[in-house]
Amino acid sequence: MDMKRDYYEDIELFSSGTILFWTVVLLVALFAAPLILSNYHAYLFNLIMVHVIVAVGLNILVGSTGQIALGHAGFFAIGAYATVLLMTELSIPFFAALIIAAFIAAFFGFILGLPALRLEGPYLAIATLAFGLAIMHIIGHVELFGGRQGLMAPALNIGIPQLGLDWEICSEKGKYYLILSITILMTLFAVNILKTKAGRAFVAIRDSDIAAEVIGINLTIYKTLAFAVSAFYAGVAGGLFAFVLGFFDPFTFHLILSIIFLVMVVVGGLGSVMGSITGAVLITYLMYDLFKNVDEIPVVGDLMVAVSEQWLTVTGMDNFSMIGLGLVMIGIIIFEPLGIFGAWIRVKKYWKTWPF
Amino acid sequence: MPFGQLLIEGLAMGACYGLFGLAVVIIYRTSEVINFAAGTMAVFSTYIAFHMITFYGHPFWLAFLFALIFAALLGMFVEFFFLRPAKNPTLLGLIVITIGVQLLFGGLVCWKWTADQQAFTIPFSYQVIYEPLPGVFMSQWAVAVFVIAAVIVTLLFFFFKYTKLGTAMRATQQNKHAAKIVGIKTDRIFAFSWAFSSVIGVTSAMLISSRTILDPEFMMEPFLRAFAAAVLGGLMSVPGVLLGGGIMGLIENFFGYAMPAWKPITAFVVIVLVLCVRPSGLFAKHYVKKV
Amino acid sequence: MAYFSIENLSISFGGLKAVNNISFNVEKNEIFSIIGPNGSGKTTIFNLISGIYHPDAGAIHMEGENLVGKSPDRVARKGIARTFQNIELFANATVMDNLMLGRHIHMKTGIFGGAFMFGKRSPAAREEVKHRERVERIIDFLELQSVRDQFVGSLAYGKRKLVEVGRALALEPKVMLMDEPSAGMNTEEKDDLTIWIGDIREDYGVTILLIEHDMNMIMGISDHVFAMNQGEKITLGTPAEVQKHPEVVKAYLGEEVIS
Amino acid sequence: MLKVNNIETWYDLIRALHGISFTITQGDVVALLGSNGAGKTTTLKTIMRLFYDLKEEQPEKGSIEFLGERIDRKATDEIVKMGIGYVPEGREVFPELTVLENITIGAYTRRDKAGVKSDLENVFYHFPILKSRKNQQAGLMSGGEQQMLAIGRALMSRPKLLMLDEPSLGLSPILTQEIFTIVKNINEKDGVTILLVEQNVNMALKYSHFAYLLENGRIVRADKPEVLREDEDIKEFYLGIATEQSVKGYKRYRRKVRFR
Amino acid sequence: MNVKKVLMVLLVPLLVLVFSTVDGAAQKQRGFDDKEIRVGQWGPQSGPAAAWGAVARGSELLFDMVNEEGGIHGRQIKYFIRDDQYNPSQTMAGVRDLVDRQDVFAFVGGVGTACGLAVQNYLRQNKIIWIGVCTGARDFQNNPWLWQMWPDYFDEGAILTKHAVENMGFKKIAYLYQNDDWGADAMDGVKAVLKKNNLELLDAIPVEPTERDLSSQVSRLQATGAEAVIGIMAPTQAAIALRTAVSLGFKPQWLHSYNLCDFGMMSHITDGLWAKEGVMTAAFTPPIDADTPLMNKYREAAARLAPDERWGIFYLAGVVVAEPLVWALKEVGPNLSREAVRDALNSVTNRQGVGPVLTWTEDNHMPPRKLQVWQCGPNMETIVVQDWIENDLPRP
Repeated sequence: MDMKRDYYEDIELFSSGTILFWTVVLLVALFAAPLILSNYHAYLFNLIMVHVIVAVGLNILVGSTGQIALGHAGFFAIGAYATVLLMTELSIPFFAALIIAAFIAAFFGFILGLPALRLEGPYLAIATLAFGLAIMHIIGHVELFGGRQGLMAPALNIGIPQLGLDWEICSEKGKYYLILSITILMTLFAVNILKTKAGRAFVAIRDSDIAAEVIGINLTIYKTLAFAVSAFYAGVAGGLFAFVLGFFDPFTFHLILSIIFLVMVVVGGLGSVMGSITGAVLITYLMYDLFKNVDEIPVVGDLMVAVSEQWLTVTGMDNFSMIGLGLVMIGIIIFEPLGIFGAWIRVKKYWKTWPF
Repeated sequence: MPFGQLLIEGLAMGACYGLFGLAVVIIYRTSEVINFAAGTMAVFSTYIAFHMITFYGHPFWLAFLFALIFAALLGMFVEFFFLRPAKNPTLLGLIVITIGVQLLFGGLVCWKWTADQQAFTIPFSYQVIYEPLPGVFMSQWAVAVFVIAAVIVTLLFFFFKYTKLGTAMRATQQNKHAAKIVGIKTDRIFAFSWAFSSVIGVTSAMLISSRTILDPEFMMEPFLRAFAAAVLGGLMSVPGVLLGGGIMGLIENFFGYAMPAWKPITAFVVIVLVLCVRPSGLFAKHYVKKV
Repeated sequence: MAYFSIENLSISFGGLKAVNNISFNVEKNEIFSIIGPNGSGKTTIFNLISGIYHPDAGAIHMEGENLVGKSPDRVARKGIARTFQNIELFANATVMDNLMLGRHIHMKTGIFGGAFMFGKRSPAAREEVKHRERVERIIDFLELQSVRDQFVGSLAYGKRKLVEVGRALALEPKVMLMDEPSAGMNTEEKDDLTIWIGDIREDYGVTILLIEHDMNMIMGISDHVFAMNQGEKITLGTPAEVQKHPEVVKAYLGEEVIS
Repeated sequence: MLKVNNIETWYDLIRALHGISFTITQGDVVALLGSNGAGKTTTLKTIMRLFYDLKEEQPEKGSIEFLGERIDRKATDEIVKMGIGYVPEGREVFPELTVLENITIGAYTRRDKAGVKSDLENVFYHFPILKSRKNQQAGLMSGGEQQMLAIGRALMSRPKLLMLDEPSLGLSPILTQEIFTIVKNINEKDGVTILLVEQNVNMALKYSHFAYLLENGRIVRADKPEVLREDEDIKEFYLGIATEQSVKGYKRYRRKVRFR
Repeated sequence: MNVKKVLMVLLVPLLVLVFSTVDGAAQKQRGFDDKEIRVGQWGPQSGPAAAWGAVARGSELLFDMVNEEGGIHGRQIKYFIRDDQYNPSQTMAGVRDLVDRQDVFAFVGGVGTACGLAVQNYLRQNKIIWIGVCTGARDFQNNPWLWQMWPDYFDEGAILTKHAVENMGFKKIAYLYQNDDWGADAMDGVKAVLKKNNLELLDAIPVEPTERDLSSQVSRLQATGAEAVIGIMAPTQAAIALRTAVSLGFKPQWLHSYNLCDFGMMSHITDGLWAKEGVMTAAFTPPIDADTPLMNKYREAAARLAPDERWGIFYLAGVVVAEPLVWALKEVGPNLSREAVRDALNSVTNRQGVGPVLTWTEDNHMPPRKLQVWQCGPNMETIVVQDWIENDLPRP
């Protein structure tokens, strides 16, 4: 522990030199990554970062405030649709559209937060789930939103076309930098929020809502605020997602996506920003990359085919990815109930106390 | 509007949801976990029965019995290998485990039987139709659903009320700590309630499947509705859940008739509205924490 | 009019009159104890004052303002802090954060301000540091330095009680409601607490309402004692008077009292 | 009868019991005293093996013998079967079962129907009020009645050793008195050995034959009640027989420290 | 401390500046070498829509057969399937993986409108040959690198209605459709034909692709008193709708989309009702049980190479979409290039494999507009009730 000379040093972003050093290393690595990455990886990273934003936001709601949410794909969808429609229909510049869209999502989050004032546990789960389903359904039925057909995202122009400032990002790697910067910014925001008044109030509500009330925390404001903040994050992520994928339809924002978001947060570790980041990275990577195409791995693939022929069916072999993902999820929670972040804390403790 | 028709169909489907809701509630009450794997576990067991009938040519009832036994074992398996080893888990952690179990079994079923649609037939056919009132048709299947639901609820009532094991289950639900103290093997009670839930689940799944279709995903939507029905019923009493299921089925059918485009979400929206008024469902008291 | 007063307060739960027509006045800067057996409605009075329950009838006045009908957080903003019988701390936060939460109503950082806490000169950071100083003084006062950065969940019982007192104190309350602060403390800790309660009154100028079972403590520090049983008033007076009141002895102290 | 030998119990990384040893002789009422957090309840829970929710087996060290058999690795239900009844702190009854169901479930581990029936009569003899309310939901009863119900339930397993965790918690002095009288009765009439955990040191000392004093997870005193009653420290710290003088003096000392 | 901070603050924009100018140096991609030609397809092999996954595996059959015969001009076809779980973002990942890392030459098939739309621009930018996206949606026009085979949904709705009204003389027509672009496009066709015949559509009732209880929809159909119901939906919903209708005593003439023309399977999953009720479907391929040399050859190959697979319409569709690629590759000869294959495909004229008759030109990559109407006979045999007929109504 280094000496602290000032109260501010406790709440500083990088409270020690080591953290600062590694953060810089990580940032440099992230910014340098596209030099060696293929376009495929750039896409995967973009997707991961979008999920990181959602997970960080969702963690404020689920981890810090202790509310369960099964409808986050709804906010994600609102962000995506609003951003694209604002850009195409009202020709609002990208950044403005993104922010407005996020605020629209936050507004819906606020609305959803109202019933959440009285509900908890499975009741809240059903309410949020219904919200997610309803959003998906409404979008699918309104022509303006492209109906079931889906929407095509316009070109990603991050300048202000009205002023003649065109800056179009076409390449995957260009998007990578844009999304990376926004992800870093959103993560820092989350860290700061959790360190200041609002963040503490969220945690207080989770631990004891009655005690929170008697020290002057307005439950109505802070519970809905948690929903709104978390929806804001999902909205931003949705807006970016629209451009990562370039096209989306209501079905993209299915309940399964909401569940996956929740899984990311829990697997990563409730209540910790670092945790949600690792959770999002891990789950996205597992879903999109690792367990895919086992049959193309040299030895293992043949083995799998043999096993499939013997006892199962070869046609269903791709389901191995689902099985693998399921097993990883179960394994992490069984062995580390606090998620990956819990494991990290354990390692850190072990490291610090080693060899004692 | 063919009122009688919609009523019967709604109630029959609602009874299926209600039964499946029971499977959700039994586990929720003992371990406070929403079992997201309930649907897939029921699918797995149904496929076992299907496999026995189709590939080995066993008669339905034998396959049915075997599927029930398999379901019970599967429930215990999940409890023993996936939930019990999790020490000091958080509630959400447990939910994530069940989601993992769902992916696991969903994958296995798909792997073994592929995603192709199949037909699963029970001896009570939807093709045999009665006409209790002129213009109102009621299939043998619907009759069977009502009878089976009634039988299961009666059996459950007597089981919980008058048997030692049933009382022990209720006791464990109410206070795990005290249950251990009086010498109840709570671990066994948990395993048993998983088995129990799984058995009821597969019964309901077979009823649903015989009316709709058999594929690895066929319980996904019914599970959501059953969960919603259980919440509407207050997650507590057995009759409450069945009533919740009935209401669910009726809302779906009548709203679905009036505005088909919005059918899939009407029931959920209604439930949220109900919850806004009664935060703990229709048939449960709302407890306020004491300080 | 008294500084803080309760007038004809009543509430019943399902037919049971938990608090029945209770009135008393508390003067500024006094320590006012409420005693009575379990279930006599003491905690209910606190819950009524802090707005968790709303009374069926009666009024609660502080500095001439009626508090009835206000939500708990509004009541807190009026300057009423409390501690709980079964500690209600934020177990997954550090002692520091718990105390900082006590500063909640005084902090001005909004969600956006918080999000943009970059650098030492940002308004949010300055606000944090400002309130941190205040909290450090309370930590000093209650001698919590050693546990400052520990999670409350891992603290010993007595320490947790203290943290709760500290949190209430961080609110800069005018009136502090303390619900059995000494329960579960050993004698040494009780003695410390007794002294601190006195200091809180003197140094911070707080009016204290106290629910206690420990007669030693009550007799030692209270200015007035209010005795009640089954929601009804028995007597009100100085500690010595109350202690001798025959009904108090019968209902509360029993035969086992050791003087 | 019960021999606890140097047990250590850990809550994750915090050691709650630092090697506790004591023995209980058949037919005695033994009191385990101490303030909150001293480790009394932890001791009882460790004996009942109620900690297998935790990561490691508890007690981590030491042994517990009951009637000459080691029970520190047995399951709770086996321990109940061997004859240890436990009435937990805070009267953990089953709120939605009826009183009768609550009592009979106490005999869950038993198979002899006749014995259960006679024991039920015995419980109703000790607690007549339970008989008159046997079809009422347990959750609707008052604290004292629930305490009686919890004791009655524990008696139904026909325990040789009954462990009571703070039976007086939250009860009025009169009810406390009543409960203790019944406990004494159970001890004398049914010949049940009793291990009593109490904060109400006065009361406990009055009814027990032997007492242990716990502090911070260690046993600091063990003696007969008569002796403990006269102990100066006990007098001051637990019986509340403290002089005004000492507090004031202490206060001055603290003040000095603070002004430094 | 402060120096560090300033450095860090400066570092970030610097890095952005440096790296944002670097665009991933696109390496030369050909998609083939002397030994192999790489072909890819995506499809839901797992997840909720896995039943559609047979298409991708069907293509594999054809490529395996080609490889067995020694490949094409000495080159083997290396075939990749990417499981996307019917989720566009996964499709995108899989397609990028194939294009960027595996260097794929062409794509065949690809199930799902949304999945296809998500990757369309990407494939087009990379000039990847793409044949027969498995959807009849209209958003795939004017792509010089995509050749379509799937009949337009509009044509399908029109031809089914035309058969019901003009050949069978039904006046009361109702429409039950999957609530998406597919159902909506076909509805236009249904309405166009009805309008031509001065008829009104009694009712159009949507079905969600995930729904499993259709009693309210069927009750409503029943209440309209429809004689014939045009159905555009997935097999699951079609089976459930038929089962529900029977249990309610409602027996109209059902006319379904071509994706249900696998009578064996449909009869199986409806307990034989499909045959019993004589359900009609559109069709754009010969029946899967047809006794033609080519069909027999594929069927035998399937039994030998993929014994697990059920010989069904989705599986056959996989073969159908892969055939033109094999033709074109063979035609081009050893001097392979994307442009050569493109030109070969652009000159396909009146050619039929096991699928529909195809004609593509440089300006017209549209699918054929001809369809058949079949009826399921009592023994699940295919009865052709309407031979190839072209929809002559203009698309809206």
